[in-house]
Amino acid sequence: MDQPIQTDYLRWIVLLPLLGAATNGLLGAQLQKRFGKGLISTIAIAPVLGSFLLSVRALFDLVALQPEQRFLIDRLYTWITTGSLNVDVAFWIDPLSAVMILVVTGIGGLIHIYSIGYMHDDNSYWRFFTFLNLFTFAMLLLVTGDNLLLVFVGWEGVGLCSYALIGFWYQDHVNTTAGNKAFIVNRVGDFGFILGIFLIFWTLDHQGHGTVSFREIQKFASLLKNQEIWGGGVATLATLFLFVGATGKSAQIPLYVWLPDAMQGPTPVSALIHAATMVTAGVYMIARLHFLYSMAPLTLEVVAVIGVATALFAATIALTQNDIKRVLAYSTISQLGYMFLGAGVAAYGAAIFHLMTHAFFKACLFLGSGSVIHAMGGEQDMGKMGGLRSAMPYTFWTFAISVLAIAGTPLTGGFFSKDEILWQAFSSAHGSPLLWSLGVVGAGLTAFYMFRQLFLVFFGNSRADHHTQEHLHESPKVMTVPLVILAIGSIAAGWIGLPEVFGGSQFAEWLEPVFGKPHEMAASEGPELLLMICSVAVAAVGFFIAYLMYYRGALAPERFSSLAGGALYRLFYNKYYVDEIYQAIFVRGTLLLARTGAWIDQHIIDFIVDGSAKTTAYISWFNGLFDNYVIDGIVNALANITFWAGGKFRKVQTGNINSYLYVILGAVVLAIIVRLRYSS
Amino acid sequence: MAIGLTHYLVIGAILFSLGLYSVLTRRNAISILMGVELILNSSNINYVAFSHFSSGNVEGQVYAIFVIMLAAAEAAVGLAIVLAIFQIFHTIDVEAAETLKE
Amino acid sequence: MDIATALFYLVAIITVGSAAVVAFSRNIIYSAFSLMGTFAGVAGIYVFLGADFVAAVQLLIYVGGILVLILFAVMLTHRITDVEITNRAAGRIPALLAIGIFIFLLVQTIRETSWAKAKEILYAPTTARIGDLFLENYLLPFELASLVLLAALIGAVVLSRKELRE
Amino acid sequence: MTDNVLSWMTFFPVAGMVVVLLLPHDRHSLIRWVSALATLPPLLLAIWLYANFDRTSSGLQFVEKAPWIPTYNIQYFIGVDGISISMVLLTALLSFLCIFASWGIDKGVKGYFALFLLLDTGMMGVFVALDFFLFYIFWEVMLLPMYFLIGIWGGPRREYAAIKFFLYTLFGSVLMLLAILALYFASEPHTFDMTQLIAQSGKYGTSALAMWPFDRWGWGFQHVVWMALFIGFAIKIPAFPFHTWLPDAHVEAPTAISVILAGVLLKMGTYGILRINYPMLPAATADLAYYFLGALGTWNIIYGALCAMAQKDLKKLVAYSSVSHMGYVMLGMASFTPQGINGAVLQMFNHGTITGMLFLLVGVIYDRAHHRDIDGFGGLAAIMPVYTGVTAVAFFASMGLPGLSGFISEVLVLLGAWQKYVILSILGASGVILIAGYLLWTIQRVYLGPVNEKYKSLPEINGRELFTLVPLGIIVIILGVYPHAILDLLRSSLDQLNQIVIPHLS
Repeated sequence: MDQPIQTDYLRWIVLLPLLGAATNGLLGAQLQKRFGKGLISTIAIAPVLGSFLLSVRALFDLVALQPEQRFLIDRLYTWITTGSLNVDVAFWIDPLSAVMILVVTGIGGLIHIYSIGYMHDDNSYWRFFTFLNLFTFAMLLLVTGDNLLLVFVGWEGVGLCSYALIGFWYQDHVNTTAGNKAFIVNRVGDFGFILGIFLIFWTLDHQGHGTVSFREIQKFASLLKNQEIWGGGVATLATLFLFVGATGKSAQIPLYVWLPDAMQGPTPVSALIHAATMVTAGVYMIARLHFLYSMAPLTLEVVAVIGVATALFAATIALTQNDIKRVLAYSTISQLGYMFLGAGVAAYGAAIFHLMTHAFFKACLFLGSGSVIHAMGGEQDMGKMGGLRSAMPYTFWTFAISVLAIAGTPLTGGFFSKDEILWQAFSSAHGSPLLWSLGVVGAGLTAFYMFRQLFLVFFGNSRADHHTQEHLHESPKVMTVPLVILAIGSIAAGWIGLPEVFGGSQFAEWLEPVFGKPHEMAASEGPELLLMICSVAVAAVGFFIAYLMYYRGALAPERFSSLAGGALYRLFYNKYYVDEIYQAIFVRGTLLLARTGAWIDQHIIDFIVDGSAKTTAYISWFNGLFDNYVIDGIVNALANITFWAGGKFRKVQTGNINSYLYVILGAVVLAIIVRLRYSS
Repeated sequence: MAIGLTHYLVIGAILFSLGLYSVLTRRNAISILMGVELILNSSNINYVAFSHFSSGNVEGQVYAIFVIMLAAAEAAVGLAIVLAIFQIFHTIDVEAAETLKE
Repeated sequence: MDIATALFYLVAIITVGSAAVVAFSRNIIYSAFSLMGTFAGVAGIYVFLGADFVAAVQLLIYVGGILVLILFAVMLTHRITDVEITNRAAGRIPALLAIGIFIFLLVQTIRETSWAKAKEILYAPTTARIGDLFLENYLLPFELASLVLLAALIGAVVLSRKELRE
Repeated sequence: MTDNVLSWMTFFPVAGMVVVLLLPHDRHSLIRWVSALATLPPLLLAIWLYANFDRTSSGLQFVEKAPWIPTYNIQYFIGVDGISISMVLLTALLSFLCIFASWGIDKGVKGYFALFLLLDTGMMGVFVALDFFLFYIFWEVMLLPMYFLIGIWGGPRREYAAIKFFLYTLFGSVLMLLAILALYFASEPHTFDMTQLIAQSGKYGTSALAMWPFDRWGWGFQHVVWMALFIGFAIKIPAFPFHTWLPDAHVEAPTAISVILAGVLLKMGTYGILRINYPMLPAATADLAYYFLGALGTWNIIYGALCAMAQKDLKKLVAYSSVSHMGYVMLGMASFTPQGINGAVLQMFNHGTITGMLFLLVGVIYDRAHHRDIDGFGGLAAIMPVYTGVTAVAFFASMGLPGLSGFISEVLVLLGAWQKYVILSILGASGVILIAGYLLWTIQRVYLGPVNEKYKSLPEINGRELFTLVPLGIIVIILGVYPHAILDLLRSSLDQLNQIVIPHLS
């Protein structure tokens, strides 16, 4: 690997949003009062656009280089040096992070613009944009940080912003509880992440190359081979630790529980943080450390299994939800599961590809749902919507396109990327037909619940009350334009990653310097085409069932929901009771432990302390003197030090002075007796 | 028997005991102070006596003077307190004052 | 028994006797006045011990200062015309018992201990030597003593100020 | 003045105290300003010290040495090195800020500020003293004002808290005194000079004493002395099970005293261990550190966090969080890795600033609402947005959020601990989850949620309060971004300290 090219503009990609956040955070309240909301949004959006332009410049700079030299680095200063630990604050761009910064700044910028309209009536406008900018900063730090610790800063930083934005309307208890849940569950993941860093660092350090920088880890990755800890491979354990972090951030089993609740935040937040960017951090991290994961087949297996399990699991829950955003939330979890499936079969490029297309269509879906909620006056229950197609044409069309994309309709972005993952799951060395077939089932479920949503919201007759119907309106331009751009992206983004059958993927080629050549897949076009048709067919079945149920009304949903006495439906509808189980075991358990600890403090340790204090007090007469000093409160005596001393003197006098004297006398007598007995 | 150290020490001991008795039994603050003076005097006698018979230098006397000085300070402050108490409680019986403790 | 010895015993009896009056008298005025005898007697003892300076100081401070103070205090706290002048005592029996044991033990100790003996017993003027000591070895305590006195002075003044007694 | 800068820093507050005592007792604002002026020069000198401290040297700097009581070989011997410099800076800073935090004291103002200044001298003295005897004197000088400050200006149960504090610390002091004398008589020639004692550290016996139960445990003279010192310091840290004085003392103490207590006094425990136990008794340190620093520290982290979670009083919660955070210091020290030990000392500094902020913030709300019941508030964010913003910084710093100072030290500690004790490191890291749990829960209950009608008209944080908080907040952020502002000061001395102990590790 050659020495990367040093630049000095990468830092601004990351720092510009921070500047925006700092300005709005410190002065926002005043500025908003004095100059209105326009200035606030300008301060917030300009840096993001600036970052976007710089990201484009970085992209061009990369393209201009030879593929194997595509690295740009911008080193600021040494952050921590202690012993063999040496951490720089440095940002780097390679083809992988270039994709990520474009997604973050590009889609992030659109969502910023959308928010101008969406948040327009909120008094805490400045606070919203502060956190949105801060989030952009943290996310950019996450994807451009050149070492694990710096990435960890971004990793926790996005968690913080997510927490603050979920609980944005903090006066409602439900929102803040959801924020707490998100942060704490993420902390569990971070706990694993940081342990992974420690393990990698020390294992390399024992061989003289302690480092946390990605490039160095890659250079010395071979040293991790054959290292063992607790009877397992270091690479396996470290990647598993890191994967715990990924399950937290990217909402995979078992730490996915926070994401559905996170929908309490404003909708642009759900789009930006909980769909397009932050939740994909786990996938990015695995792709970034692909060389480690490739060394640990066991971990890859775990990743793939958890990915596909989450994809199915979340999809089943999404079938039954009625809240427009919750359906999308479970769909996000499910789609993230696909990405992990891709990563788990070592098809990192496919995972990142899906990450990118997903960012487009899921952001579009969320923003569309935001537009719907906006029009419905805050209503989120799909049971009360319907027939919005005519009232909101832009929203409808963009939403529909995104639904087509996520359902995997041929020639849309979602089709290409999902198919790439499924194909890899089937054909890669780590894949298997079982993984593939589970993935295909999930795709069918996805098609069902997404079309169900589309039909429930936009088709049929309106089920809203009269008042709401009258106020139905299309959203302002500032909201619809981003929708249109995203919808176009949902289609177009797929075309840069065509399957082998249709001429091969430019996207894969672009990422080749990072992941190496995608393993030669027995260029058998036959199976690929066949599998593709299979998955499209399954998705079509999903679509038809939804069509029959919710458009034609030919098929009563109860036919399915009452299967197995309705138990299955209740299980799905109540999200497998996972929240309740976690609450009972972890939350209650911890609180129980906490109370036990406090009880021990109060009743056992303090009992001993107080007991010994009391005993001392009884035994020692002199303690009486001591008490007099304290208990009598020598307060007024302090007016004058001399007077103070006098006051004490008096109080000591008025105590049982005789007792003291007798005690002293007794002691002296004893001393004399002892002396007389033993000295002569 | 020639007058020696022992005689002085015995005088000191007797004075000390009498002073202590005063302090132990009296309820009148001024009497207690007088008892304290007796005790201090007894210790001074010991200092000077040892200085004379045992060490042969005058350091003991220096200590005695310090004690006298302290006694003076103590008497001044102590009596001022007694007067203050008297002003407030109209008695200088220490037990009576005790019941009025804050 | 030479005259010096007789004189010593006389002084000793005056000292101890008046001290006994101080301790046992029921009338506080008597106690206060006989305290004068004790102080004077102790001064006499100092003279026997060749401590001329200390004797002078004793007379000046104790008799001239402290005793006058005590008398003042007695007068201020008891209207002289009062027939009943309280000098109540309590718990005499245990106190006497304790004192008895104590003095017995003290005398025992004094007799049984072999005290250090000076090489020679001097009867020389001490003032100059004491002065030297104060200004050399004991300079710091000496200065501290003056501070203590100052503090006592201020304290006494503060205590007797009217407004603080509220 | 720069020749004996440390003496100036140490004794200037006492001079201020004398001035305060001479002032009339009813001139409250004059007394306050004089006290502020008395703590300002130490702060300025501390900044000068920071600028002129030689970061490459591991030795003592700004040394002053003079015989004091030659009969017993006691010296006036002070100086700083990497172990103490950060604590000296912290003391100077917090003392100055706390004067302003004490502005609201209106009962016995004169006595309060006089005692506070005396306390300041005591604290500074402990950190600069290099003679054991001097160290002990400063140690005691610091305890007494503290006792009165809690016992007189404290809350409703102040007597109980003050006596508890006093009994605990007295117990510790006695053990410490015994240990000091033991070391004094073991050295040849007898000395209290710490550098000499360190130079002779090889001489103190390690072979097992023939006395039950030490013979069973294989403890020598060194171990016994180590243990005595350790208990003395553990009470200050405070390590389980000697920690129960802390919540009571904090709850009853006035705000500024809580800040000093948590910000400076707790550090004396860990500082003492680093300054005395490590270099003077390296063999015992190597043998015992795992149990009494590593394992106990981890236990502190988790136990403190759990106890904090169960508290209903905001101040008690912060107090228990101190117990938890000081556990990281102990764990880091026990690791004997550069990361661990540097992280531990950095954590001492960071904890001082962060917990200082937390207590000041609790004080702000207590001054307004006159209670600290966590469940009794709600929705303060809407009423006092600036206050809530500052609180968020402090809370998240306490949580160890990256970008703020607490993160750096906690990561260094856990990283360092990993190399030696993997399990302890994992357990310690899990404490981070608990800490996040109770702090977020607290934020939710106090600051978020619907506005509590009772407190609708609470005034926003005022300029004086901000003045005490903002410098700390800035330091917290700067150290998160550029930790070398402090780490550079520490490195060489601490690495050398490690080198003393490491050969004894079996």
